[in-house]
Amino acid sequence: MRKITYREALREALREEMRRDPAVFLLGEDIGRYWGGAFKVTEGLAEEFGDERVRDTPISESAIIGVAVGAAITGMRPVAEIMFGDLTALAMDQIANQAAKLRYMFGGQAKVPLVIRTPFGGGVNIAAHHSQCLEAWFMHVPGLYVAVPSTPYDAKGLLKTAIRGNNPVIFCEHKLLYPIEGEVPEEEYTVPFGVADIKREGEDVTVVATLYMVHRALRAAEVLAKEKGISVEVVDPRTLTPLDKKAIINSVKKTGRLVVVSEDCKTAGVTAEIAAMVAEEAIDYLDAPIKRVAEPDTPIPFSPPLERRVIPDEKAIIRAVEEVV
Amino acid sequence: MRKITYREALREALREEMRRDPAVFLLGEDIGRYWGGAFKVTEGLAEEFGDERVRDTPISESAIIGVAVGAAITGMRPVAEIMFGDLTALAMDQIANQAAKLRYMFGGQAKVPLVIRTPFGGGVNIAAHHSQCLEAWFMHVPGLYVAVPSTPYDAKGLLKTAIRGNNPVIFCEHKLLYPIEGEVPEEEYTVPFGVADIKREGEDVTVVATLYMVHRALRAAEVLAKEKGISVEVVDPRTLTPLDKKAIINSVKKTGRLVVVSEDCKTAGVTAEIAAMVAEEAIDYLDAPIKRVAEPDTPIPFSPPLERRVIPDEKAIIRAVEEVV
Amino acid sequence: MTLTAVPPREKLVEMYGTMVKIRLFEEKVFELYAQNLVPGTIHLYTGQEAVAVGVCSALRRDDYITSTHRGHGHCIAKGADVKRVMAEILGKRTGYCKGKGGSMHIADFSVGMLGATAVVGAGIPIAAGAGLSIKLRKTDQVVACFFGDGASNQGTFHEGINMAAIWSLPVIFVCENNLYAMGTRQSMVMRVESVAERASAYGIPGVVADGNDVLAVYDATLKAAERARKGEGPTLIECKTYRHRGHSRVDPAKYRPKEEVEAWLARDPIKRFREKLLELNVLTEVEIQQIDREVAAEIEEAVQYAMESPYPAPEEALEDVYA
Amino acid sequence: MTLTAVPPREKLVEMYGTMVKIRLFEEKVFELYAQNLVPGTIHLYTGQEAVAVGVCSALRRDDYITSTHRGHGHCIAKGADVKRVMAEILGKRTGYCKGKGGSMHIADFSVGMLGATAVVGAGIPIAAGAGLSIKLRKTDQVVACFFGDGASNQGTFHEGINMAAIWSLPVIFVCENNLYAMGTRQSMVMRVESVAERASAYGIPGVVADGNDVLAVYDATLKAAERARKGEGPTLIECKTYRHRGHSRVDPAKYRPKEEVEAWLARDPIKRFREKLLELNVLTEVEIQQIDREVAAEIEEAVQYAMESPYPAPEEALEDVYA
Ligand SMILES: Cc1ncc(C[n+]2csc(CCOP(=O)(O)OP(=O)(O)O)c2C)c(N)n1
Ligand SMILES: Cc1ncc(C[n+]2csc(CCOP(=O)(O)OP(=O)(O)O)c2C)c(N)n1
Ligand SMILES: [Mg+2]
Ligand SMILES: [Mg+2]
Repeated sequence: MRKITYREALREALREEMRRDPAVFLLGEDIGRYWGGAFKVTEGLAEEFGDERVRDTPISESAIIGVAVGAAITGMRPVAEIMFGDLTALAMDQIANQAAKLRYMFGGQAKVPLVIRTPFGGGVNIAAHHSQCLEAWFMHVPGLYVAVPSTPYDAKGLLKTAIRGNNPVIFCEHKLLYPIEGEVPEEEYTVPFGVADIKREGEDVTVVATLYMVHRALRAAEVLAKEKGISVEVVDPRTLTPLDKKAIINSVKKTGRLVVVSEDCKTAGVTAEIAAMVAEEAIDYLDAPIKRVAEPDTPIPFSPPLERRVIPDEKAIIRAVEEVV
Repeated sequence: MRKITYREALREALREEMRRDPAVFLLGEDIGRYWGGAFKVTEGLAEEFGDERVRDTPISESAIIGVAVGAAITGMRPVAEIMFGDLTALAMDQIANQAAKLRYMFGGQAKVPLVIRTPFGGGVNIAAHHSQCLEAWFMHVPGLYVAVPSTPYDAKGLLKTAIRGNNPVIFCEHKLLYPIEGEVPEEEYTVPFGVADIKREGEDVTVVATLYMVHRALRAAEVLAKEKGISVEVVDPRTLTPLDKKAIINSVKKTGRLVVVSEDCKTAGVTAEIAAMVAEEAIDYLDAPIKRVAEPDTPIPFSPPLERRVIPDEKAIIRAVEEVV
Repeated sequence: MTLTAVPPREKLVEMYGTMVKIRLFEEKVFELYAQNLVPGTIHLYTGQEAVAVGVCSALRRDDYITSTHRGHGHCIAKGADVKRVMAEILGKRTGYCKGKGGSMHIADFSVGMLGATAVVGAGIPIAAGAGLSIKLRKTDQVVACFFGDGASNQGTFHEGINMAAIWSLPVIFVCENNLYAMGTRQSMVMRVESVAERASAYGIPGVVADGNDVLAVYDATLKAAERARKGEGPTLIECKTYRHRGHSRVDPAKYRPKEEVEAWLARDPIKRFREKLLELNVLTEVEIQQIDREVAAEIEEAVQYAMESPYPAPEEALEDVYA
Repeated sequence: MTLTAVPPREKLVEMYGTMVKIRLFEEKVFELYAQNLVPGTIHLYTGQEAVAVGVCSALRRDDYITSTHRGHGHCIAKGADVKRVMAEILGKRTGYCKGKGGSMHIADFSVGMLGATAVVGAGIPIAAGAGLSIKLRKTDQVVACFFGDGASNQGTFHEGINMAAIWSLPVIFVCENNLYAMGTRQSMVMRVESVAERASAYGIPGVVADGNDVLAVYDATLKAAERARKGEGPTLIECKTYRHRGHSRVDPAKYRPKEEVEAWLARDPIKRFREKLLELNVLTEVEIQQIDREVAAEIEEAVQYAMESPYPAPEEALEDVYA
């Protein structure tokens, strides 16, 4: 199968959906012809679809989302880009109190088909205001979906599902994933929400990971298999809301051991919810404590040795797995 | 000992700290002489300390916090009020990216002695934009402290600690707590952060609860003791950051059973972190699955029967306890 | 001011009827509230009727509005059924939002009422978004966005109006300046006399209208709507008005000087419009009393409907989270 | 424009030296960046030197400034040591923020530089807060708040300036309008010619200054500072300027017309100031060359210091979260 990058996969999804449905349009800072998006995901789209449908905005995160909400409830399908995930904080009211709640508050009168694409994550030394993973905030907001694609295939398929759906979606991308390549079919496909993908099968330990951490988990699994003969199953939920609890629990039933890996700060993060869910619903299958691998509770520092210290790496995953087997 | 309300306890703390330290001042919408705060906590303070130190602001949540941050890093000790906890979403960048991170980003040069008081919680039928509990968002922000007083005594003592400290604190109050009365000594005291309080001792099950849920847990414990002979220990962490893990774990060691109760939406909420922490650090002491009692993942509805359905009540706590014993 | 157009007789009569309808509706809500039949809180529109009615009368049914915590009047003016508005306020299943929204979140999408948000200022960018949607869909609708003087200090005011301005979106920003945001007087929180002055920061027209004169509001809106439909972009209309009661529920509004209150009560928009209609010979005293009686009956009916409607079942709380 | 005061000779010489220092510093950073020695990204101040230097020269050491992602120049102009600025940019332990902040978050509280925030516009209310602190502490300090044209579309601009205005806080809002926010031309995102026009929405003076003329900026700042110290409140100064390079890192800035770039390069603030100083007989060619050489040496030293400094130890990442 042909290989394309995560960035190209996202762009293809946008292009195909824009061709398919005139209601789909994009808005965000510098996404248009002069820049093509800070991470170049939207490059070339303004040239094809025009400046009206690939709309450069002022630096007004709150209004970007607010405007998208207004467009969504009146028949459009906006895909908004927030240039860095950290900046969703500026639009938190529009995301959590408006986009996510309007339908419910209005007793089902409104549909809010809105996708918010934004890159999370560290690893490129741009410090505390441009490096966070904040998916957990959004998991805590009913009415939102949270997508976390880790591969080009998932990125394209999930983005198409997000755009076609009728609910607001925080579509979490990761800066380090944009250049990675993976197989993506030429033919039309979508990836459903709420269906985890077993990225590697294994017997001894379940490792649940998302976004860039999927790749670190896979490399850790490789090392553990080769060097220690430990067989790791890597489960990628692909969407955090809805969460495929069954897939996680089934894997835990098989392995009896759970390590949850996420790039966000540990406390009240993604790993908390997954660990708690298993402790509540499947504790009897566990043969060892649940391990969480996440960032320590610090902002993300700038300097490379400091940043490397806080972002979970393969070694941290390997250590955690060894502690539970 | 004399009894005063939670509201009065908070007001006393503010008054005493403002008398003690001229650097302490208050700002927020309608906190001054014309209204005294939406929940009347600051009533009378403008009259004593003047409009400069009890400062009515425009409806500009983001700037309220931003201005407070600027004052805090230049020698003042602002106590900002956000009229409803839901509206912290409007100031999320200033809270999470600025207040919480400046000290770290600047390598320790800044101190940010800032208290953000805000009422969370439902029960008064004011619907989705005025009823949420959002403590979990703030637990996920390193650099912040999160205080959750459940009694007049704790409210006064924790608020004094918050004001005297050198870090930003989200001081979570609860609408239904303002009128409740409790014993508060006349003499000066403070309550330290990171020290849980056992609100009721028990042998069979540990119930961890915060804010208004402490009272529901205590009533549930009463019923369970009387009607079923089940002895419930109610642990109130009093601050979620720092979290007194030891107190929780010690209680679980004793009882072998854990029910975590919180008024927020279940997914990725307060109960997730506490459950995950125990699943990670003390799973071996557990004789049953961890139970979480929280709101279903919906916005808070307006109509009384709907709102009652989503906010955890004594029955839900009783049911959860019975399921684990 | 000179009016571009005095509306035809039926329109005038309808406008009068709607103003009375809002007034009586709110008085009823207040009564029910006092009897403990309204859950939560309420923010009455009493005194500001000329704004909602002036604006909405200048709009088409397929135009949109966005609303606020003080939204009953907007809803009714845009054509929502008072029965279902009342039912929503009482938390009944037959309410527009099935009891999920209540007073602060009423919506009626069927008449283009895109809902009330209780986060002050949050509706401003949402209205701009509806305007963008109109532009992209190439219809000739317009959006009217209601908000208060207090809301004009929110960041969303700045961002939302700016975006509407640069894209020439068909939006009419209607600031209902009732001088106070809760207990906070406008002069405490703004160093300008009128909110309309802020329009210049976005390169759009800012207009001050007498918010207690329904024809003035109607006229200003008509002009703004025309401009918007021609693709010339948004207008900011500031309507100077006053709420007759406190901010919410039990607020006695002691922060307002007695003379100020009296002066504004003397300028009651309904009284003024009634006089105007008599003066213009549009209606006689008898006809007016007839309308007042009819409206009162309609409100009574709405109360009865709402009171007799069932509450939603608890499990309905779990519905409508996702589409 | 007429200047209220031409600064004394030593001041002029110092201003020139600081402008050159910023220029050479930034060129060095660019060089090091090209050699892969600078982690992350960089936003160079080259071309805008007259703004930082004009503003900071009109301030006292105990006055405050707040800064942005494009903050090296602000830092140096306020008196920070280039050694430690450079060390921070390279991620070294000897940097002002011990390597935790980097290019986008430099701070030097010892000279009143309250730090750079990389969230565009977020510094505006923070600066207002420093102003409030001054007012409450009753000192006569002032705060200068730097931000870009792009930032002026943020809600924080509106909320922060409004609050400073209503409370008459001693803040100077300095908008560095370099015509672009990344690839976005000002005219795409604002329907007004100048950001200064927006001051009227807050009832404060809005002033346009030639941001490539250090004396014009100095003068405007001096007046604003005087006003602020007298308790008369904030001023918004818009400095029209231009960045010589792309927005960040490798941006080739193809979105800018060649003629525009050339016109602005011809108005290079350092070249212009140099000519002015010669014209005024403040400095001779020889003296200028002497200063340039001294500054170059200082920058070399800074580079050496930074390069030789150690990186922080990994465990230091866990420090400084709480006080
Ligand atoms: C963002 C936000 N801040 C505060 C509140 C609490 N609150 C509700 S109404 C109100 C006053 C609004 O004043 P204004 O915009 O003038 O509208 P009015 O009530 O006068 O109609 C406030 C502060 C809120 N709901 N939302
Ligand atoms: C709130 C926010 N939105 C977007 C960004 C990404 N970003 C960084 S700099 C920049 C452009 C800023 O333009 P301007 O304010 O004019 O400053 P300049 O770069 O021209 O100095 C953008 C969009 C950011 N850091 N913060
Ligand atoms: Mg008002
Ligand atoms: Mg710029």
